[in-house]
Amino acid sequence: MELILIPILSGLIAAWAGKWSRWIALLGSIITGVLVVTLWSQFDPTKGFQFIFDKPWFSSAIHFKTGIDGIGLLLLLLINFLTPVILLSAFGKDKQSLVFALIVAMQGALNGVFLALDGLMFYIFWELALIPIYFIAGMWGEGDRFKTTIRFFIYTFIGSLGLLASLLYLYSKTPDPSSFSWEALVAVKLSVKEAIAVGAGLLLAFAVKIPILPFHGWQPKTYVEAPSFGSMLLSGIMLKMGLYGLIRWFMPLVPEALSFYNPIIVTLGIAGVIYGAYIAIRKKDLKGIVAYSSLSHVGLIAAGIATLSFTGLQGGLLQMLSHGVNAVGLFFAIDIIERRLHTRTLNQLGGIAKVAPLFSVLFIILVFGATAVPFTNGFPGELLLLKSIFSFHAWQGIIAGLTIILCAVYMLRLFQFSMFGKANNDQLTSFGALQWHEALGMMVLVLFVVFFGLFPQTLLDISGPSIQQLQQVIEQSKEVLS
Amino acid sequence: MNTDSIFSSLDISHYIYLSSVLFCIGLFGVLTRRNAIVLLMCIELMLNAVNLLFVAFSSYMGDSAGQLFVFFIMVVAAAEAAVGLAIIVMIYRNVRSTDVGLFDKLKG
Amino acid sequence: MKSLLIIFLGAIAVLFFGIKRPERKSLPIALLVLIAALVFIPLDWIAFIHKHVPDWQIKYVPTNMLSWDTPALAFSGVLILAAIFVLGLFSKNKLHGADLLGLMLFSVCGGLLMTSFSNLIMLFLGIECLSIPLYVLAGSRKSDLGSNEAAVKYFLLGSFSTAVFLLGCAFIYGGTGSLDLDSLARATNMLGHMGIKSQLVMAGLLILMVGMFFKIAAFPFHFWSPDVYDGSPNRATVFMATVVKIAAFAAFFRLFHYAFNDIKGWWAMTIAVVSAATILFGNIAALRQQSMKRTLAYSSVAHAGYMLMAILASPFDGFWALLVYLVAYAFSSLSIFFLLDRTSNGNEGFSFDNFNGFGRTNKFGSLVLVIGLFSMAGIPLTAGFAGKFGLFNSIIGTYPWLLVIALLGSAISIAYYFKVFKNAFFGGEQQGTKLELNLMDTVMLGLAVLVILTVGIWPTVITGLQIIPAP
Amino acid sequence: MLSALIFGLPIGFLVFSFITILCALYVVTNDNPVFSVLALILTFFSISAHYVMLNAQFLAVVNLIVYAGAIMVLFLFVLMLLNLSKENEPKVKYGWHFAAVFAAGMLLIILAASLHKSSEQIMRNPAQDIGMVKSLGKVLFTDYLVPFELSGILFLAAMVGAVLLGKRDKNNETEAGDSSNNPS
Repeated sequence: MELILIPILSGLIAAWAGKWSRWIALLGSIITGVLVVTLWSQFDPTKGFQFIFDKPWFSSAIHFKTGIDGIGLLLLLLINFLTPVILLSAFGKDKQSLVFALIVAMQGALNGVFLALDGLMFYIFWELALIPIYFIAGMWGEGDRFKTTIRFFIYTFIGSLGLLASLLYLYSKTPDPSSFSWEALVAVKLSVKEAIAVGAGLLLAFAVKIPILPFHGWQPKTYVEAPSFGSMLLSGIMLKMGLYGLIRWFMPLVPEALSFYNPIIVTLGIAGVIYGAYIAIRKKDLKGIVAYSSLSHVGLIAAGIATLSFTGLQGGLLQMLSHGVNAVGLFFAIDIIERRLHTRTLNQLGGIAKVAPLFSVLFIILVFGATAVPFTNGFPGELLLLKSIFSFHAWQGIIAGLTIILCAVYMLRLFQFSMFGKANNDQLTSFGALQWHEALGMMVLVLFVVFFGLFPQTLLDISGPSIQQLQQVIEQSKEVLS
Repeated sequence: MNTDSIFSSLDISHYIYLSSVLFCIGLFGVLTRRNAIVLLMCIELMLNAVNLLFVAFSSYMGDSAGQLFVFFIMVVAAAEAAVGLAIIVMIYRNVRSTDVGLFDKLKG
Repeated sequence: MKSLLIIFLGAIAVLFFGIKRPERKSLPIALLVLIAALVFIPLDWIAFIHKHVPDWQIKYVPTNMLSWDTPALAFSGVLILAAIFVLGLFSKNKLHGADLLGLMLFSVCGGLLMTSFSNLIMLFLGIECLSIPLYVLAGSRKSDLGSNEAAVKYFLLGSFSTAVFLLGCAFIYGGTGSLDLDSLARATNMLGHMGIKSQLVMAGLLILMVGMFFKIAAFPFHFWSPDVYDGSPNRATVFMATVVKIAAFAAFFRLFHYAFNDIKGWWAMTIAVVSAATILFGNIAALRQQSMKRTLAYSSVAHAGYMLMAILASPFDGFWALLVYLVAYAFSSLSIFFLLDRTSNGNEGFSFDNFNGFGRTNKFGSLVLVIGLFSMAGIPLTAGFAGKFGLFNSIIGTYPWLLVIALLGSAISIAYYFKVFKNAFFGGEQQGTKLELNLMDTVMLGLAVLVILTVGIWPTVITGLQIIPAP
Repeated sequence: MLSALIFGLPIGFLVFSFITILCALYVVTNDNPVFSVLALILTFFSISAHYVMLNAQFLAVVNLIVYAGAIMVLFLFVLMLLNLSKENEPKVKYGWHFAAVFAAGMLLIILAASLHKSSEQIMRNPAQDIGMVKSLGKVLFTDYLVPFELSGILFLAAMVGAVLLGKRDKNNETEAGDSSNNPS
């Protein structure tokens, strides 16, 4: 409860606070982060949902019900860790107070998404999370931002309407007294046909958000044209909403249709891996590269989750975290470059490593993380994912394995052309040192990359039991039907 | 007036048909005419068709509610006609015509 | 009952005051009258629940022509509230003669009759009492051709649809022998239970529905409404968009749920199809408009389509959903129309350009704009979402296909509602029109936003009220 | 007599129905609005005759007084005032006529088809005196008192409205060419 309220309130205050708004926003967001950490310390992975808060809300059937298990906790950690960093990244410029307000408000809405245990509440926060980013992309974006943002909004809005329709349908099927709670919705039995229809609605919402291949139309342009902190929010956090939805809501709600949908998701996910990587290799715009690399990464994660195996789910979760960190880090670095050199096209850059050694060291660690070099955070997750896909279907596993090579190609190309080589930019000499908030933000991210590359087990331990419970739930509802 | 013979020798359906025909004539007028005053007259014709129907039902069923309804319809028709004619006069002052076809300024 | 009397007497008082006093003086009187009437709504409500209907009312209101049951009171309350906001927010126009105010109060009287009738005669009188002053209001800018056109179109279509409505009533009267809601309900109950297909009643229902569709501007019969909305003076437009819509839907709901609920199979499908068509058409047509006023007019057509769903739902669910939706729709329309009215310099030009750079100049104004549009579009935590959710929830079990169409319509509507944001917030550094709000405007807008948010975040403030279930 | 033999219908009904429909057709097809008004008055007279046959004497009289007497004279008055005659009667396209005939005809056919056998449902219970002034008046001032009084509101509103529209504003915007004609 307070996890949702504090950020939103501090956002509201920050919107009117003028000069002090950045500090208020940062404070609110850090307090929330601390709260999450205390939750973590009291958290017992072996139990199911914990810290449940349950009050009637819209009507007697619709509750304000929050609670976390290991999966939710991991993602909460991610958000509340990343949001202060994103705030830091936006700190230096003469931004309007609204920027900070919207970012923390978004944190609150996202906390709501990951905490929600009530269908309608989930939907509401799902929608709410869309609004700050819409305004961020619209007000401070570049290029033809209205077209891009409205396309982004309509894509995702149509998706979420599918979600609403499916939830409503499930709700109408719950036994009297009907309820929107997660357990009640999971308990609903559907025929396979119904399940496929309902699943289509849910999947529409999640696939657009993730995005899985044919629904990715909004993504690259939005990433490129949004301001940097907007791109960070989108890639670091928003994508995880879709993946989380897949795990928490799609799989348990329509287990009857999983044998129909899972191969499709795996195939589309792998197609996304290859497609994203291919485009990323050909792109010249730094942000474009990272945008398409995101497409590639989430494709792999979605495929891994859809295998429904323990390794796949674990790997997916782990990779969600590390992709969040890496993507935010990369956008952060690009933002730093762009702010100084006013360009982010590959062949206008180069030679930065000479003038900014600290920056380039931090940058390369992030690049390593994204490329899944051993002992960085990307590695264990990717390994688990590939393993699960391989055991799901050998050929698909092999194709998915290409990602390692492709990823290395575009990431190293990105790094090499921008940091080494000839200096093609006359402003390079004035690159200067990192400002304090930039350095702080990047350091924190890099620490995370290294630490969880070395000790991924800390994270896996949190989510492991919850994932097993989830698998049981899915298995049970499958069995009852057959 | 030999009223008994009407009820015994005439079926209610004849009145239904009669007023339906009247109503449709009025409707036809509304659709074809463009002079606002004539349109208003056609609407009055439709209202009268309804009145006739109400009176017929009311008399055949021996229930006074229908006739009272007719009374109120007449009352309201008078009020409506007054306002309608005022509107038409107002428009005539501005455009020197009562042709509703001229009013296509607002289109979308 | 008391509210009706108060407003009627108040209207006469306003007219008398208007003879001598400067015009500005009559507005506070009108507002006071409405507020006094509003106060009596909860009092009557409590009295009704505890069966304390006063003696004089039984004595002097002899028959069951009007029945002030709780649903009627609820709709009446919303209606009077909307009327207060219309008068309060749109008083800066030059047209605030006492006569116009008096007419508006008369019109509100008609609306109250429509929410509480229990006899078709009263419904008819209510409709007329609501519309006749409105014909005049629509044409109250006498030398403006657009206003003239609006008046004549509204008048002709209004009286035409009344004729159609009356034909329907006549057939139903012929088929059932009654005009009273209770006896109609008994008659249709008998028909429904015995499985008799009365052609008279069926034809009557169909014609009656067509008449009502004209009144609420549902799809095949909507064509008059954009022109009328566009041409009328802003105050009249808002009055039509809020008070008239509330009254019309309250009447529609009351009529069909009280009288024809037992023969639902005869009319439900027609309404479902019309609802779907209205939603789709209204939204698609709104997408193509250049003028913002016309866009809002078409969007109100689409909203009518959504509200038709309430007629399909079960009485209880449908009632709450409709009530919440009406509140949401009325208040968001009020705030958006207000901003549109104030940003347009003079009378012309209600384009989206009015809002260029609006967000950079007006902090409070842009908050109102965002909340109002979100509520119109049905974004969560605004009243619009609560209303839409209630409606969707009430029909999901019976008409899943309608739900899909309605959701599609919502998605389309985003495109044109958010067009305003492009002008208001995404438009570079230019400065927009500065709103000049006096104290009353600020308070009223603030209240409207507060209502939208409160109902959106916590709809049980409305749906938690105790009602006596519809008979 | 012949018709009575053929259709088995009373001669009064036939004659007056014939007049009603003929006059109604004349109203909608005639180009000159003044003649339309006169024909409409005739229609109302014949409808009043129907009322008398149906035992609704009170309404027959009210119909004559209110419709034929008041409303139609109002129409006539306005027509004369605005000096509308045949020459400035707007014309519409031929195709539109066809569409209108089609629409109205369809409605008629649907009505006729749906009401084909409906008359059996009406129970025949003709009470002799319900249409008389005495009995109607009694009901009107007891059971139907509320609507009767409310129609007073309606009239007041209509009156105010009509005056509002009819009167000319003092501090007026210049109205287009208002010198020659002086309505109201």
